[in-house]
Amino acid sequence: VVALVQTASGKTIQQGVSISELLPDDPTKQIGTLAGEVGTRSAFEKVVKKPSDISSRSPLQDFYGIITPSDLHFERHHAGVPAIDPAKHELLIHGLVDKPLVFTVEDLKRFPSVSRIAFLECSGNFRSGKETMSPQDICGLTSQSEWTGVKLSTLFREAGVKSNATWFLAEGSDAAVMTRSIPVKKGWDDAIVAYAQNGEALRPEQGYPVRLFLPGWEGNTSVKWLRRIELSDQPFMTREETSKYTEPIKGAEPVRRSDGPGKYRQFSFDIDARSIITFPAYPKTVEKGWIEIRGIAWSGRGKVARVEVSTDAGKSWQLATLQEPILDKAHTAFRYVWNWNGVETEILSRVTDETGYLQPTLNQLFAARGDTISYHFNPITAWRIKSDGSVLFKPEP
Amino acid sequence: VVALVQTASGKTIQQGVSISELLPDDPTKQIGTLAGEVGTRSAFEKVVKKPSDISSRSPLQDFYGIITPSDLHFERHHAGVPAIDPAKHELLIHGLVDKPLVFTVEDLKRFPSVSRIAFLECSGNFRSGKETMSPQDICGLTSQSEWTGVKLSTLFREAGVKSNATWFLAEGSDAAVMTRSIPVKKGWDDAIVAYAQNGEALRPEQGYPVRLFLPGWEGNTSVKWLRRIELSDQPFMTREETSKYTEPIKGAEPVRRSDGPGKYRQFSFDIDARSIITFPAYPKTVEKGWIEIRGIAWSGRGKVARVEVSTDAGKSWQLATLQEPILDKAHTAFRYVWNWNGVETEILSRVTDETGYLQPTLNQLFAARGDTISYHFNPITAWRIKSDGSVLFKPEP
Amino acid sequence: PIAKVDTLPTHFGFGRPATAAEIARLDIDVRPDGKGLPAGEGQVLTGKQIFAAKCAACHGTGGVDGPNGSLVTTTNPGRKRPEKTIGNYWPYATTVFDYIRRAMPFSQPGSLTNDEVYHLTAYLLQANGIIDEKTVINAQTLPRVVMPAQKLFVPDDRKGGSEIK
Amino acid sequence: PIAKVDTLPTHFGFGRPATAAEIARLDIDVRPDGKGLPAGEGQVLTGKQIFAAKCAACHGTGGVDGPNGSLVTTTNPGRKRPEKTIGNYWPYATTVFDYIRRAMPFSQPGSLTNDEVYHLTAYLLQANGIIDEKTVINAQTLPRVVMPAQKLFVPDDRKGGSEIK
Ligand code: HEC
Ligand code: HEC
Ligand SMILES: [Ca+2]
Ligand SMILES: [Ca+2]
Ligand SMILES: [Ca+2]
Ligand SMILES: [Ca+2]
Ligand SMILES: [Ca+2]
Ligand SMILES: [Ca+2]
Ligand SMILES: [Co+2]
Ligand SMILES: [Co+2]
Repeated sequence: VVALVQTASGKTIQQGVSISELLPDDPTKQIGTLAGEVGTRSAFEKVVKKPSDISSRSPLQDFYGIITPSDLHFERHHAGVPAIDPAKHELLIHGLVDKPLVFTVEDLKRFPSVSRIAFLECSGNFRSGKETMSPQDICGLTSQSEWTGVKLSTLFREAGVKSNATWFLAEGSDAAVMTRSIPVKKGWDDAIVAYAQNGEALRPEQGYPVRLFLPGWEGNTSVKWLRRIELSDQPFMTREETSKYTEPIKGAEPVRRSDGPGKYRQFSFDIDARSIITFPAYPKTVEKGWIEIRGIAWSGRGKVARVEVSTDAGKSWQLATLQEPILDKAHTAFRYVWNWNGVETEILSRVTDETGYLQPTLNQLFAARGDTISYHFNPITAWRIKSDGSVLFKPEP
Repeated sequence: VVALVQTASGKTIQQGVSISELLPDDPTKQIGTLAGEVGTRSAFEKVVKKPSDISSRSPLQDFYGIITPSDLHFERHHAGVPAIDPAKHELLIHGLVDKPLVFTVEDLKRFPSVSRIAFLECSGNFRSGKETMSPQDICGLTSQSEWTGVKLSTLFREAGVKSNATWFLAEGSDAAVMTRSIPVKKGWDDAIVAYAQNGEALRPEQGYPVRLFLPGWEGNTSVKWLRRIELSDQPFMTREETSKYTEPIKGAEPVRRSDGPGKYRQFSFDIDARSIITFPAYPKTVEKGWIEIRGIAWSGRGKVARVEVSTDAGKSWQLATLQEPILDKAHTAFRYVWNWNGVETEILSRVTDETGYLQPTLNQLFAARGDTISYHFNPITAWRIKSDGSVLFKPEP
Repeated sequence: PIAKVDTLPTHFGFGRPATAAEIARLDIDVRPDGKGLPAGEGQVLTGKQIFAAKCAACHGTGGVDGPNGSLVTTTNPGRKRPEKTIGNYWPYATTVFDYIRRAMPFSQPGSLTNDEVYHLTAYLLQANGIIDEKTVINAQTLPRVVMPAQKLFVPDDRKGGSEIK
Repeated sequence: PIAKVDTLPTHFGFGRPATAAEIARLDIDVRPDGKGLPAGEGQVLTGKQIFAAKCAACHGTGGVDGPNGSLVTTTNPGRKRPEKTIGNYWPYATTVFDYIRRAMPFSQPGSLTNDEVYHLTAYLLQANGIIDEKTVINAQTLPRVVMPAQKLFVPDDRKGGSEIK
């Protein structure tokens, strides 16, 4: 029985039966499960992503530290997760290069490798609208892994990228044949052709067997199931970078205003800095007394410089403690120990990144971009702590 | 079919059938699996631990970067993995304290938290004897996670540890009721009562719901399934710190030598620095030409200062590149790009840690401790690259 | 002796040269200047028929109000904001060809012939009031179609620092 | 205003006071000075019988050469090194009581009464030639038993740096 409830099939079989009932009353009196080939997750842990057909959101409120368990990394895809045999998968690099080349996955692993812990966030990562939203609901389209792969610059050198190449197309091997145009500079800077995540091969949902990984850039550009890179002297203006993943800037709505200031921003690669308090947060509750306010903060433009927390609805701000390591373009954990007197209040966090960018309020974003919540929306989010200890999201008015 | 082969049950059902046969010839022509609650591992990835009943070894040669996937973290236990209902689990702290206290798991999570990425290694982590051993076989009893929990010092303050307390007993809730005596100083320094690992709750094999984590110390001291901490003015001399986890120092064997220099070392907490090349390594093979030699290095006494690689059987040494972040008491990835001319040779790595400790040769260890391979054995290990590209471990003569 | 001896070469020699044939098989993208457009051509009326058969179930009759979104611009006073469609939000006509060929119909991606894609492109441009019924769409004409939305798009000029943009 | 306001308190007030009864229930350890030893006592001959019934299957007749290792020292010229046992490798006699009570028999841990553990401890000490058949083992006598291996153990003196120890 003990062995059973710790396995995946055991979980299924026992559905509806209280797991607790099956356990020995005293675990010190009964030999446990012997060592195995693959570890398990406790049957008492019910942490899951919230899926729609096209995406699933990471349960930020249930996480600890900065690494996202690979099977709880958010998903976003435009035609499902393809099933790919790594022995058959190849990456073609061509276009403005001296020597077009084809790499097998094994070829890619032979090159010098690089690893970095960095976040990946969908630029559509903000939702609002009702009080009963958790961090997962509000901005669960961000996750963090240690990514390992070959630097794209290494492949650029191998193929001999020509000096007139200014953009490249990255194309996926999914049924959307996902494509994005990327400035060549990013390829020389820090782009990775990744084949591993958190110590093991990429998960299928994250691009197995090979994906592009562009640190700090909107998630969609880190094309998964990467099959082709074409060097070009201009962007390709794919559907994803025109009809999708573009956002209004001040006064743009309604669309098709023939004159006036309405514009849409394109190629908004950098992820603006964001922070969110993940505890206390809906649906958890708190008690009067000492509370460690916890959250994560990150920026696509570098390191987190500072996180501030307010426990009085934004009237005053205190510096939060940042948990080392504070890495470049990485989720950084913050915390602030607070003695709650039991009176209703609002708690908020705001991050400042290395460039001096301070996470804006929702109204500042509306003022700068018009009143549509669209891509790259990173407002300060507030949690109302009610006197009964319940915690509610405070959506914009 | 596509969805099926990506699930655990699918893997089981398809056993014996070539997964590749079930896949679409062109993944771009068929919608993939929709987003889900919990991600999957590709059915093409067969990475597993090597288990005996009492331990299982991490497949170091299959890992990338520095994070060990939680379900591939090595296991070592003395009476199996207990199944524990976290709602019923409590931690008692008593003995030389002002106020003996009992904490539920929820209580522990309310305290200020701390996270750190650090290795955990069994002090029995070295085996030798034949050429056909992989890194997993030789030293797979080490793994690395991001651990999150409450500092033990916080609990010490909460209970009011008395000034005459010099040791504490940590006791597990497994069927071995595992116990170790730990100097109180380690509790004040950096001990963590951990409840999370790599972003989620501890895995059952790693101590769910609560374990002690002592950064840099031999794994057995990081008592899992922690149920009790007793403060004392002397060590308890449990079986694990007397009959087990003690090792001969020079001239000790045979035991019961009534006089002479034979002694056994007790309370050997610190993990001596070690490195191992994980690629190329048995059972992989290589081709003539450029090879990235990869490995991990770590020390229980601080950061890795330097790793050197030799490609000429130890005649000369070159500095390897260390992958950031280089963290305190943490596996650190190193690499060295080498152009192999196809002639048989031996490759080796050796680490120097912050204290200036240089990883010894096996003969240096034998000279210092007598000729028994025992706990805390961290010799430089060599791989023979044969001219046909096969790679063999070179065990001691 | 301890020294860093090997340095990274420019070429490792891994991978194999790509043949023209295998590049051609994968190189399906189309740029705004028309690079990548295949031979063939499309007629509005043929496109209309194909659309009714293969697309309307998801994108609505005439490309309006389907379960997977409108492709054709309409003025609907009931909506707070007009739906974003090819007519009012797509800056380049070549993207219509590229996207349909690679990704549509959603349930049978990659199943259309180049001519079918040309026909559908012609039809969708006409339905959005961008070309007339008689315009033939091919590798020469498509890149010359100027889209109403093109002037609406500006490149990102955020640079970090204190400004909110 | 931006300032670090709250500082960590010494006491957070989480957890509940432990009662003497619940401490007693869990506090099963035994120290070298005998702290933790319960009431009761053990005889060598009774221990020998219990051992034959509950332990010998795993540890061998007389505690020698069982599938889970010997507990009793023998001189076996066939082995390169003598097996480590209670007689030659255990520095404290209290550990025998503590360990058997908490962890043995392996398949029924925690099933022995305190008296049974005293009997087994007495037997194993006698079988290893440390006490004679008549010595009664209890909370007073056990801590006074001096183990042959005690003088062999030294604390760790490694300190990092260049020395290999
Ligand atoms: C089974 C449903 C389905 C069918 C049939 C279908 N589509 Fe689609 N279409 C979709 C979905 C779903 C999307 C959105 C995909 C995404 O966002 O990644 C879409 C998106 C589009 C878009 C992009 C819209 C935008 O504003 O970005 C175009 C253009 C399009 N389809 C054209 C077609 C054409 C032409 C056909 C027929 C040949 C067709 N579709 C058939 C479901 C369908
Ligand atoms: C079903 C098998 C089994 C039975 C029955 C059993 N043991 Fe054990 N015993 C073991 C195993 C396995 C170990 C090693 C456990 C470990 O290393 O964690 C062990 C270890 C020990 C040790 C420590 C040996 C050392 O050198 O460290 C002692 C002492 C011991 N047993 C005493 C007993 C006594 C007394 C009994 C009967 C009351 C008993 N055992 C019954 C399997 C058994
Ligand atoms: Ca029960
Ligand atoms: Ca097939
Ligand atoms: Ca092209
Ligand atoms: Ca649309
Ligand atoms: Ca005690
Ligand atoms: Ca023994
Ligand atoms: Co070149
Ligand atoms: Co106090």
